[in-house]
Amino acid sequence: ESHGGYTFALVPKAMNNPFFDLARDGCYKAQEEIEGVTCEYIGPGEHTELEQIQIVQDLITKGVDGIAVSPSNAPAMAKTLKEAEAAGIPVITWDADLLEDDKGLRAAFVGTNNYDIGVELAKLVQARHPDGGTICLQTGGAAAANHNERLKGARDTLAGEDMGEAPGDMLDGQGGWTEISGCPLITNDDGNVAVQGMTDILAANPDLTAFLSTGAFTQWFDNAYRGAAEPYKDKMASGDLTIVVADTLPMQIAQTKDGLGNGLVGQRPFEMGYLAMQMLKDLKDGGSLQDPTYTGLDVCTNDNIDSCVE
Amino acid sequence: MTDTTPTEEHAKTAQQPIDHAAIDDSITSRQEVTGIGAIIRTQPFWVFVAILFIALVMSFVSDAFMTERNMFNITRNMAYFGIMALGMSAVICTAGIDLSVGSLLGLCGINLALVLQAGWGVEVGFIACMLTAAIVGFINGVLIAYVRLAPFVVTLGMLAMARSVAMVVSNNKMIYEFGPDQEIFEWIGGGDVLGVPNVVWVLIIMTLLFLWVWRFTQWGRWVIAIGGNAHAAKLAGIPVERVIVSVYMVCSMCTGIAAFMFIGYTGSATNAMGVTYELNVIAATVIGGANLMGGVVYALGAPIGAALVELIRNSLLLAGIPALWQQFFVGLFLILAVLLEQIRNRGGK
Amino acid sequence: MTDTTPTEEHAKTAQQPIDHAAIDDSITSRQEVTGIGAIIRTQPFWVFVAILFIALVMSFVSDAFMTERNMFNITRNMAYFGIMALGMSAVICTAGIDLSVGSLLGLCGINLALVLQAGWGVEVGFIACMLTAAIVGFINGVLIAYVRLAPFVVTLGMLAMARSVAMVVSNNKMIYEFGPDQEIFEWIGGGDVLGVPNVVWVLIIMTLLFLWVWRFTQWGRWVIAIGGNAHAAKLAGIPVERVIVSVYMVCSMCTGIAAFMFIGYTGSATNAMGVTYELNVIAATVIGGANLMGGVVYALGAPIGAALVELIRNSLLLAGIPALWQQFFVGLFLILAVLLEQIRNRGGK
Amino acid sequence: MRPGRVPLDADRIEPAPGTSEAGADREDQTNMSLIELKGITKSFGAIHALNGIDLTIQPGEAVGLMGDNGAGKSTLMKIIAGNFSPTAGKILIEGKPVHMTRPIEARENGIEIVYQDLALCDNLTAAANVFLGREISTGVWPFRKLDYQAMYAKAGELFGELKSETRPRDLVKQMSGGQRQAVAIARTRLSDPKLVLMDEPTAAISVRQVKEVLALIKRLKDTGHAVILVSHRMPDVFDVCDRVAVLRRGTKVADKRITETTPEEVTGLIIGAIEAA
Amino acid sequence: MRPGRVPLDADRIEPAPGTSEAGADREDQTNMSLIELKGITKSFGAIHALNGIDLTIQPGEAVGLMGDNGAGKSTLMKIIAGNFSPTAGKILIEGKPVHMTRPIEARENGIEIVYQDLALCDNLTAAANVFLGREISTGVWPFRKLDYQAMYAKAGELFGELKSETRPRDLVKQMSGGQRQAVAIARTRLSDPKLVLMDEPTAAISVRQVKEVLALIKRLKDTGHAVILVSHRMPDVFDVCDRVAVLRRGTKVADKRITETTPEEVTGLIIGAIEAA
Ligand SMILES: Nc1ncnc2c1ncn2[C@@H]1O[C@H](COP(=O)(O)OP(=O)(O)OP(=O)(O)O)[C@@H](O)[C@H]1O
Ligand SMILES: Nc1ncnc2c1ncn2[C@@H]1O[C@H](COP(=O)(O)OP(=O)(O)OP(=O)(O)O)[C@@H](O)[C@H]1O
Ligand SMILES: [Mg+2]
Ligand SMILES: [Mg+2]
Repeated sequence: ESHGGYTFALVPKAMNNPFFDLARDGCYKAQEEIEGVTCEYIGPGEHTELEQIQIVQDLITKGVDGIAVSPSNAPAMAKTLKEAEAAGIPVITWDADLLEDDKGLRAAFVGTNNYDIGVELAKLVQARHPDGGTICLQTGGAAAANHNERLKGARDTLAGEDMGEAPGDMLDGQGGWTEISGCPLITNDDGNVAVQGMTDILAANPDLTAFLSTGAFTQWFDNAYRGAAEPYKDKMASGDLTIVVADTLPMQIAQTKDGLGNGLVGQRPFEMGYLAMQMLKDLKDGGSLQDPTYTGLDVCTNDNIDSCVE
Repeated sequence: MTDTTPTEEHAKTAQQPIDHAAIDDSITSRQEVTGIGAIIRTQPFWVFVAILFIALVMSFVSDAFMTERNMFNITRNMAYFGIMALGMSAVICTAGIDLSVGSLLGLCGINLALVLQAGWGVEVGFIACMLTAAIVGFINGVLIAYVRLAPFVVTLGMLAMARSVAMVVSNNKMIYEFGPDQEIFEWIGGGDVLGVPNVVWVLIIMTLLFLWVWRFTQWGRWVIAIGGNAHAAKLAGIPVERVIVSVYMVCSMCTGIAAFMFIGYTGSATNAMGVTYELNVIAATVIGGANLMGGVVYALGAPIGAALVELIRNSLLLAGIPALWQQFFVGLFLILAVLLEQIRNRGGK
Repeated sequence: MTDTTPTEEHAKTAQQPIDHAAIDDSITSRQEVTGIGAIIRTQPFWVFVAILFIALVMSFVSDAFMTERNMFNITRNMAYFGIMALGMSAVICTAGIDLSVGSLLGLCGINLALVLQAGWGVEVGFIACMLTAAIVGFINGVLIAYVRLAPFVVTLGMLAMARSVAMVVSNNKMIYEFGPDQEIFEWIGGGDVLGVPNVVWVLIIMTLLFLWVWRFTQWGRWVIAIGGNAHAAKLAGIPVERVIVSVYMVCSMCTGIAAFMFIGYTGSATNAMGVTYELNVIAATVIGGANLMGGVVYALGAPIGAALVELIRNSLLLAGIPALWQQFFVGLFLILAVLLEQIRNRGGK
Repeated sequence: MRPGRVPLDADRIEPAPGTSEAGADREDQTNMSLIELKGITKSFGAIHALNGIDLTIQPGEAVGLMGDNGAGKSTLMKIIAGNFSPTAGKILIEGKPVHMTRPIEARENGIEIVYQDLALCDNLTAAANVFLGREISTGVWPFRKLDYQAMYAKAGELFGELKSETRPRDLVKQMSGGQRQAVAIARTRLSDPKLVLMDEPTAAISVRQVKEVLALIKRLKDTGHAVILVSHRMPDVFDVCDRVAVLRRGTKVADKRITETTPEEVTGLIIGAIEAA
Repeated sequence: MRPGRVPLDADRIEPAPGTSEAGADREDQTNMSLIELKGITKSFGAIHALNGIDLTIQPGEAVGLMGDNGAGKSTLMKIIAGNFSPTAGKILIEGKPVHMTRPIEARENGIEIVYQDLALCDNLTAAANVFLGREISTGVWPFRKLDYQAMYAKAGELFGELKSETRPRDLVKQMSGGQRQAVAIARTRLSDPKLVLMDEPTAAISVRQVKEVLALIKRLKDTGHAVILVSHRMPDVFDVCDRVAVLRRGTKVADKRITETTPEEVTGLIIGAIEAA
């Protein structure tokens, strides 16, 4: 409707998270490159489930031409998306998907498989410690579905068996891995809390084999993280300790380069933002979509850190 | 000249300064005048006028505003907060505060969802939800009324504790399978009757109920009296402690009802639900005319305050103002609302 | 028998009930006794005892506890909150509250980071940070002191507004490049001198400063007087409004200092920084012996309260207690701390 | 929640000259005091507010209770009003021992009190304050509702009797000292109390209103009600009371008929110049 | 922040018999009143608290100010004390017109006040309350510090003069009514005021303490200080005052020498039975 072009909304979980900033950049890039597409990037300021739903409702009311949403609360979002269906507004999901039963509500999913992130992180750990050991997992917001998926992916892989419904049961010797008491650590996506938690756990468990975080928050606060990891640099270099973290933000790459981490598994948020626009445009133009569309993962180790992200 | 003999320790004279103006300022003018005159003097009336004004402006700014769907959404979104604000009004009327409602929403939701997931019926779920609320309210109330701890501190502690318990109980998992009664449960929270969301009906009924309670029941009268002068209420033979406990229980149970409807609407429960909602609920209550000094309560204030907060959010988005500004306007309106009352009170004298 | 003529509207008699017991309860016992006796009577002393006790137990439970590194971390982590709590103590001493400190931490951090990123030096960054804090504190103070709005409402509104402005200003981006002075800036916030983190030195100096302020300056005396009886202070010729504005500015500027150190330490600034920290800061302040009714202040209370909160967090993790329970114990200790004071006060009478 | 008690008929307090003597007669007939305190002691932690107070009051009698600040007058009043329970000692009402732990119980025993600080809720109307704690309701639960009409009417009646111009619908906050006093006193007349306690009802009110209050006390006596008046004002006590009791540091140091003492003696007793009498 | 003012020497208020007449002499010599109010009017919104009050006070004179509750007595006191500024009217001090908008200005003009509610900070010590707003400090900024020793010593001296046993280091919260009164009065003597205003200093305190306060007023007069005493207690006013002024609904209806009036006349004036005198 706007100048004959389309306005598509890209709805993140929260706008104060640098991960989503990259998606926004991709979205704007698509706006520049793809004819007749306007990107409206809007989401809750902070990570609140209800507010995201309200925003989607308002977007439907407003009558945008398509919505790409990364649902915070999948079942709740599904209900709202029924309204979009009724209003004839095409929807795709990105970054996070709806529950299995509700998948009919969106045309496609673009993003990464959260479970796979956990798998890749676990593989990085296993490569360095084939015999297993003790591990501490760190996760994001309380009951965040994507982090729970990643936890399950990691646990299943480490255990070599199905550890039950996400986030899986705590490892207790399966596959040679044991989760220490006090973990998994909840961070509520607060970088400071994440660093403090990691610091304390490493101090309390000098023999810890691996520390695995399902979110970048652990490494957001560059200096704080560096300060916390510095004392363990030698142990990491010698292979006695492994720290792996999800995502590949610039400061994370630099930290890994400096030997303050042993591996990163990155999503491609920029691509997600770009592709979301592309796919909605295709949908509007009558094309069909591949579902799911995976943007792939960047797996970085200390060895390939210079080349793992293009 | 005079001969002074030792004076006893203590004695009473006006230990507290008495300032007519301050007293007048601190308690909203409320007179038993009926009819239009009385209504026009209240804060909710003026907030309502503000709502109408914003709505009028918005109906020009955006075609989407006055649509049935938008109205449906606005009313439903505000209803959860409105229900919680009804309970908060009672607490604030006693010069208390309840910071734990947000956490409690999460805890009630988790307990409710776990019970349903375990295969129990929706009635059992409701009972579990309300029981959770009642227990938390009871603990708050007892610590405040009998142990005489400050409401702010007690409920701040409860905020942390309830959230923690919710995490432990849920083992940090999201729950979205509600057992055999899933359908009816989700309809209660998310469905509508005659085109009006069920939760709005609940809000309407509860508002009418509270209107009755504040105006016509002895309990309501006692709560207002305690807010005005707890000491005097005590001396008049009112069981102040028990009433205060009941007030915190009422507040918690309003949150319990909101949780029940909310989980049914969202279709899933996480322990993170309701984080920072306490501030929204308090803001709605204060915008609706509650006075933190106690002694003032309006049943209509809660829904009206909640409506204004939701309307601001909705309007900003529809008007295309960046979402980043949203909180700014909510904060601004909160301050303007109390400023309005301040000015109105001064003018009235 | 008697002949009554119309009485004037109003008159004074004890409009407010005077209850000796209630008054005694509401204001902590503080006597100008010096030496051990005086110290033992204070809340911070007992919280300090609790800290020593927990530390003793922990040194048996975990070998990692008494290490230099752990002590370094604990003291650094608590220092940010301790600095903020010093300012909060002043506000709470005037019977006010400042809910906006968490948001302000984020806003100060963002403004500071933007200035540094733009290539300015660290001094300019510091000035920008403190100016932001001063302005926010000034607005809070003026609305509270001159316009006479409730501190809870004003700072709740400011909480929303400051966060919103931080989002707008930063355009929601994380900033981690601090221009030419990056190194020195990051050293100030995150480095150490003589094995003690710089931020801890700052906390120590500020605590000593506040010790001096509360005990020996006229401003300190006036703040305490205002907390005890603002009306009386006003009548005694104290410029109450100006002092209150200055108190809110002091509180905000303590947050500004904390923000400056905090960003230097973390090495990046997001506008989400400090979300819900207000509750932690208030909890630390109250645990440290502040009374929400005003009139009581301890300079040592702020760091001691912050230390206890951090110690609980650290100890639970080192002891291997599930992280989910952590908030529970923070809430519990908060309530126990005020309970302790309550019992102590009753016993003392 | 207790249902509101409908107050007794209003004409009970019409002046009935000679009732005062009738009260004295009654006393002689039954030889039973209206209220008898025996060895009442009260401590607040280390503070001994009252030490073994004995006090007897006959129907229709007005007793002045005097003493220095902090002597324990208000504490004694609060004990009789069921607000505090005594640390030791007994209270007999019409010969029967009673244990009162809550204000309501004293009220049920026919004791009403006007507190030193009046104890009114400023945010409520005059009528609401009069009926506070014993509101009139109609209907059956859960449709039981406050009966505003009845309360306004009754409160108006009571204010009329007190010759006060207080309007039942006005907020107490906006009232003068005299009006507030009227509200506090009207509360005592909802029931037909045997004993009315008044704790410094005349402090800080003007000459005019003092006169009214004293006249009221006389009328109460005339209608057979007993009154205890706590006051620092010598003339008031000597004007309306039949007896005066003096407390000093929690101990009763005198209890005399007004006719047998002088203001000078009472002053001496209060300040301790005279040890006891 | 203002530096604390060091109070004048203490011996200035030693009783000096005959000063009272000396004051009267001075008046004759200079024909200049200590303070003169001309047409003072004060409204709070719709409430007219004071209408055109004229009042003149000579050095060494004690004037009683009486009136019903709400007559405007406290409002007038607060205007003289610089607490409110009048809506209309002039204040002349020793013939010079002054405009006082803050309490400090009145103080600088030699006016001190004891407020009706005493206005003390319960959480501070007696000495801290005495010096509130004019603390004594030593040293230079930023190392300027409160001089506790000096304040304790000075406060102790003042209490001694008042013959009060108040200890400077005690918290006011724990004090008796008489002690609190002493603290409030001691504040007025930090400087050497020309005029002391006392707003109901004797309400709710016991006979013994009333005596003390009255004696103090006499001593102030004897040392040449003028006093305005607001009170509802007729005997007190007739005991210590030289003149009595009566307010009714914000208007001055009488201003007579004590020797030329009677308590009955004043009562009549207060309650409105006598229109004016
Ligand atoms: N609730 C309480 N807790 C502790 N002490 C109390 C309490 N109430 C009264 N007291 C103490 O008991 C003593 C008697 O006080 P009370 O109020 O009875 O005196 P009073 O004779 O009424 O004095 P006034 O003339 O000032 O009204 C005082 O020392 C007072 O401090
Ligand atoms: N700050 C204020 N704002 C509004 N009205 C006020 C204020 N202060 C006093 N008044 C009004 O001014 C009038 C005079 O009050 P004031 O306190 O001077 O009376 P008063 O003679 O001292 O009475 P009392 O004997 O009860 O102390 C009253 O009607 C009162 O309501
Ligand atoms: Mg008393
Ligand atoms: Mg007065």
